[in-house]
Amino acid sequence: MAGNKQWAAPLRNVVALLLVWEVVGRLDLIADGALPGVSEILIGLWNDRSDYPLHVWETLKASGLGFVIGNLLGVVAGIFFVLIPVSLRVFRGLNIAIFALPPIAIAPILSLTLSGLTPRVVLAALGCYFVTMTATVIGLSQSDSRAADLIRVYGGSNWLIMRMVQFRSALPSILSGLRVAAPNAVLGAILAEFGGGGRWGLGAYLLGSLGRAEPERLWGIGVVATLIAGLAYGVFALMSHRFVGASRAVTMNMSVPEKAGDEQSRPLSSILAGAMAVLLPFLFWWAFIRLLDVPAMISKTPIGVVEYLFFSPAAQSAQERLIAALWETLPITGIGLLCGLTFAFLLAISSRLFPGFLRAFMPVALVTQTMPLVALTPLLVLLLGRGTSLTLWVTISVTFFPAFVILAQGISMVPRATRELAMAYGASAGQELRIITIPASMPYLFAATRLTVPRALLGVMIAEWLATGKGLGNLLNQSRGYMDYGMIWTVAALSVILAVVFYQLVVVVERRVLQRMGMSTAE
Amino acid sequence: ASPFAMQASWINDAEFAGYFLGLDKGYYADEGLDMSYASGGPDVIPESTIITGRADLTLTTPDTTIKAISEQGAPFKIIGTQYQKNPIGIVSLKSNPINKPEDLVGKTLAVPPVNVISVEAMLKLNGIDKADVNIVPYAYDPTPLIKGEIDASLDFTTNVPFTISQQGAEATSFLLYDFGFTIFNDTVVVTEETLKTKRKELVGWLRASRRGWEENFVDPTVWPPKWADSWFKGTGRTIENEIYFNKAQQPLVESPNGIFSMAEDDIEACLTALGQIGINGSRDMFDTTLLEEI
Amino acid sequence: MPSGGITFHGVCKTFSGRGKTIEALRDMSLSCPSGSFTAIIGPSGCGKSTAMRIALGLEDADKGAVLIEDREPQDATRAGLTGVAFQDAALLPWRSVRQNVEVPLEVLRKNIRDFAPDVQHLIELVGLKGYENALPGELSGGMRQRVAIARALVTRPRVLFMDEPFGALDQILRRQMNLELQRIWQESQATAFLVTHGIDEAVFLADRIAVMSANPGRLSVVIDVPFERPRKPELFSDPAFHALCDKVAEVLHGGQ
Amino acid sequence: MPSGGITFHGVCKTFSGRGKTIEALRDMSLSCPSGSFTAIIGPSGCGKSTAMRIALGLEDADKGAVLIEDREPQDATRAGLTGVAFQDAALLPWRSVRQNVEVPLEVLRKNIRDFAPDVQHLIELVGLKGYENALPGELSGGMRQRVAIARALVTRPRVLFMDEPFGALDQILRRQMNLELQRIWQESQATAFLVTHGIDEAVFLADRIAVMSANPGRLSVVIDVPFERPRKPELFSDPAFHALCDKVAEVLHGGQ
Ligand SMILES: Nc1ncnc2c1ncn2[C@@H]1O[C@H](COP(=O)(O)OP(=O)(O)OP(=O)(O)O)[C@@H](O)[C@H]1O
Ligand SMILES: Nc1ncnc2c1ncn2[C@@H]1O[C@H](COP(=O)(O)OP(=O)(O)OP(=O)(O)O)[C@@H](O)[C@H]1O
Ligand SMILES: Cc1ncc(C[n+]2csc(CCO)c2C)c(N)n1
Ligand SMILES: [Mg+2]
Ligand SMILES: [Mg+2]
Repeated sequence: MAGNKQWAAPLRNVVALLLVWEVVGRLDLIADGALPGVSEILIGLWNDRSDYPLHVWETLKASGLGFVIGNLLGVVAGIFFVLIPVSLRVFRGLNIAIFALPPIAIAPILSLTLSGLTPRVVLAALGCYFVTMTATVIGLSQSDSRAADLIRVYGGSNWLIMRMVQFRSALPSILSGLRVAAPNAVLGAILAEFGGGGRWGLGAYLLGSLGRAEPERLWGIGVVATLIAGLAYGVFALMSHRFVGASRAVTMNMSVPEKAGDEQSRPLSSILAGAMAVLLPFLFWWAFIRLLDVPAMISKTPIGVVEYLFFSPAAQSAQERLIAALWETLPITGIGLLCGLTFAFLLAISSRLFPGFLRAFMPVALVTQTMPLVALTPLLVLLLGRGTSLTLWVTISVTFFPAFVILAQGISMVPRATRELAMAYGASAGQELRIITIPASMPYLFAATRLTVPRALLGVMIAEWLATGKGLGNLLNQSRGYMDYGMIWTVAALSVILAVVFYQLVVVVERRVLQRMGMSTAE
Repeated sequence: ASPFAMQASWINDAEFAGYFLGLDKGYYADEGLDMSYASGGPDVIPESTIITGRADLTLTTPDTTIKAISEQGAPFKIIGTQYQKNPIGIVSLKSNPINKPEDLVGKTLAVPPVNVISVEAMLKLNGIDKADVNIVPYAYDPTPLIKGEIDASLDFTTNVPFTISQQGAEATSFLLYDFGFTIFNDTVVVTEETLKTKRKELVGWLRASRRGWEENFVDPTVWPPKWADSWFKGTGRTIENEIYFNKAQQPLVESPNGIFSMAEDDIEACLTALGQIGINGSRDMFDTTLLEEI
Repeated sequence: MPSGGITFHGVCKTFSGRGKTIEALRDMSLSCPSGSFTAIIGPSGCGKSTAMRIALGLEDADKGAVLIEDREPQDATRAGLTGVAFQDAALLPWRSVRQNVEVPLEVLRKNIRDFAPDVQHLIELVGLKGYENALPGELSGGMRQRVAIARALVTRPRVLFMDEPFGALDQILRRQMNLELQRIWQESQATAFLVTHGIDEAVFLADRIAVMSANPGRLSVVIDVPFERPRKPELFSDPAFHALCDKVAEVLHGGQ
Repeated sequence: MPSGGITFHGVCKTFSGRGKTIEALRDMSLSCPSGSFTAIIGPSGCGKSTAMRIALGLEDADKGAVLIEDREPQDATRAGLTGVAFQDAALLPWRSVRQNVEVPLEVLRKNIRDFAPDVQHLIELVGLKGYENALPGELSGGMRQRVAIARALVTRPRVLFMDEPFGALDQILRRQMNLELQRIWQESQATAFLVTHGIDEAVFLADRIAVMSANPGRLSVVIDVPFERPRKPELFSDPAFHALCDKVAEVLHGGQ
């Protein structure tokens, strides 16, 4: 009975939502009919039913394979980073680069250097790796030190602690990483299909369908993609729901983590790790080009970029265009970042305050994560115009989801015993959140922030490319058409460097705050 | 038969009818070619595929190709052109028509970012200040045009008007070509290396493709329906759309000297137009000798 | 019948855990008059903490009800009538000792600055002077428990719930704390509800000792403690005191 | 001088926490011969848990060293010589009672099936029969502590460390557990190191009582307990027993 009740409210909300959508769509109330009604989408799906099987199968293959590979790498890397903390710092640059690289910059290179399914699998896997890695690291590092002590006093190695304690207690967190990875994998595969010139896959279907000006078709594709992602999401959500209860500590662990004070005591190794963090992405970049034997005209090595930007005949004009574009992009990135975080934070909080509402909202959230923005652009442009509000919308939709899921996970892990303290004094839900749950999930809040920050720039660039025609995104897209690979690599490198800088800022704040709060950092 | 790879510039639509026909009818096999055909897409930059050796021959927009040759010393040669006249034009609704460049003043025009320079060149050629036109990005979907969010867009005039008519509106359009931006499109490009080593195959390809195109244009409504379950299967487009496309492109492809031919004054016009946007090509980037061997 | 204090009316609670179904409380009825001091004693797992948690509105009874000062638990706690020390100290690890003591004040939206002397006084009372800014992780087990005691007292509650608050303290400190608790309780005329395993502690502090037994958890007997107030440390060596302790032990033993 | 058991050699430990700098242990030297039973008693915050954590290799001493069976702590623990019950039960929340008891066996790579009867026996010994499959979250405070006791004993350790293992138990259960602990210790001839606040418990169980005092934490005196083994429950009412208890209390009081 309790189970029924638990599902009744969200179900009612979903039905209400669909109804509103149907009415609004049927009456062409939104953007002069650019948003079709639910039934129109379904009818469209039915009419196109013969087209879908092959496309869906291709997308399933690519995204499924990418999902498995990306997440496996993410989890293994996360475990490695926690076992050997210095490696996390060494790999930081590379990790962020993987997360922050604009797909519009790498997709052409991937489809040029790899063939068949591989570019799709790679893009899908890239969408999974960082999120899952971050979720794994935060989960592992937040495990209970009392349990670790227990294993240690029986001579257990760090590896055994990892196996017996950390991994298990990180499971809900890892599963939340997988939940975010599911739509990312599908979207990654679709984006590669969209651009890569193959005939099959939902992305290819989308590209052919875009020219028809039929929103039903685009939404049909979006809905099918969302169903694929939603299925995976649902499975992992159920699993994590089952795990979370028994993963939560019974009583709050009060031990203060040992100070990560080796920074001060070993400045040399710290500087070395920092240097490696900066060097590694360049090293990989260079190795990538060397190994795949990309022709020099297309591939620019780091040195090539420096040359392009400072010593080539085009240097002057390149610099000017770059600075102008940067100047347009950066301010809005800051605002978008704040908006994305705020939105994620509010959602995460409402997951505690209004769980029913949230369960109904989840499918909508998933649509925003799986529906390629290029398909949504006409609607967004009609609704929001081509200015700041559209850019913010796109940035929020690109950033909020991982942050929200990870944060909601952290919130759900707060031991009941701790929350009860506030409840025993009749605290309102809001007070309880403010005094107990939010501070207690602070490490997750920072992990969420770290997931958001590198993506904000990407969101702004996508909006610029699709709708506003300004800034770095536009510059990147224009350069693609002119085979101006010097500029493509420059913009890609610059956006990665910016992402790393933003990320590093968060890390610095995180360390200070968490140390003051006596909490262990996951960075 | 010798293997021969062709990279197209877009997804399978009527734009490539001649090649589909040639493949289906075995015209390439007749020339001793074991032809493989790869469709394109937004992330496929055709010139890149011939540099990396993934394809022997590709179809390109000449502005990109010539810019790459002149500025980066890319080893490309243009050995023919599918479109004598670039089908790209300014499309608008009859209800809010834009029939000539001057009409663009004060309007919002959606342009794929890669084509912005072309539009700017056309505006300049017609004495219009580019600051007077509000240029925004265009991403494949004509909905904003149909809904009036933008006044016009730059697109294939052979294609979009059909979509617009399907949505119950009527389109009007003009080619950039007709207002001074006189360039080819879908130029046939190979590397100098290929030109040297595979000359025979290239001539064979041109001959087979010309046969395909000529047969296609005998009646442009005949072939697209035949490909509903092969070349056009699952593209998301309609056969009526392809028929419209095929009909509309006929005058742009056909040439008195034979399909793919590049007349000297057309090459000259193409180079001049590109010169307007700072792309400085030269006659030696074109090689018309293969056409003579067909 | 409005009576104030704490009243349990036929409270039943069954848990269906993974292990099995456990009847934690069967038909528990108990009334602790306003201003009285009740000690709850009983074997481990007999439902003492469960009873207290139900009284605080943290757990719902399957049947029956608890009233605190004639109100629903939630109302009473929200009104700031109650003070609690849990069995587990349940400190917030990111807050200093002082900030931990201030938590109830924050929840009840009191002006923390007004209470600063109170907070300091309580911290000193539990022997943590000098540790005001320490984090819980930097304290010993007993010190943490003492923070929880100070926190329970800080709101000057009308009704005070304490679940084995002195379990981790050494005997001397425990005695000291017993005396302080008696003093504070008398001054404030609060209703006290103390779960404890120390029979001597129960006899020393309480007006009435509620003895519980396990399987199912239930109230078996309530023993009155007649000694005069204020009770002095000397009472611990009084033969009458020992006699009563023995009696409680016997009931406890029999009840098992 | 190889001697077995546990030896503290001039162990010093200072914490610099947020509150202030705390000298938790000053020059602590103590040797617990192999097979002996040592009880550690002292005021809250005097460094008992710290001493134990250093002996287990969980904390590094600033100066001095601890040897367990003539080995470094890490070696001794790795060899499976030690058993531990922490002040805080530290159960793994996702493991059932039985699986929690099995943790040390798993860490030491023992064949769990071989130990199944032992595990069951220990669970019953601590009175948790029927709760084998319950999760820690479904247990009462005292029940959780009992799981930790069973877990400490499951490896039949040569050296047994226990930090207030009976703090949350009622007196009857506590006495029972005291007797069981004595029996197990005697049978196994293990070296036992018991931190406790119960003077009577210390006197009843230990060969020697190490009394510590606080600020700075240090060993103040070691008192021998002469009573014969095995000690019977009757000892609790023996006047000599009470006299010794009083003596310990006095030292403890004086030491403060
Ligand atoms: N959340 C729960 N789920 C299942 N069973 C529970 C839960 N909480 C308590 N119990 C069971 O209820 C019974 C009473 O528990 P309670 O914590 O009230 O005992 P207690 O009297 O406080 O014991 P102790 O002195 O050991 O703290 C126990 O048998 C326990 O196993
Ligand atoms: N991690 C830490 N950081 C700072 N100070 C600490 C830390 N751990 C312990 N201390 C301090 O060391 C002293 C001794 O602590 P310890 O836990 O050993 O006491 P204890 O004798 O076990 O007390 P109790 O009986 O209350 O458990 C205390 O004053 C405590 O504040
Ligand atoms: C129907 C149709 N639409 C888009 C393209 C893609 N494309 C190829 S060239 C070009 C213009 C750039 O110069 C564009 C948009 C195509 N080939 N055919
Ligand atoms: Mg309890
Ligand atoms: Mg201690």
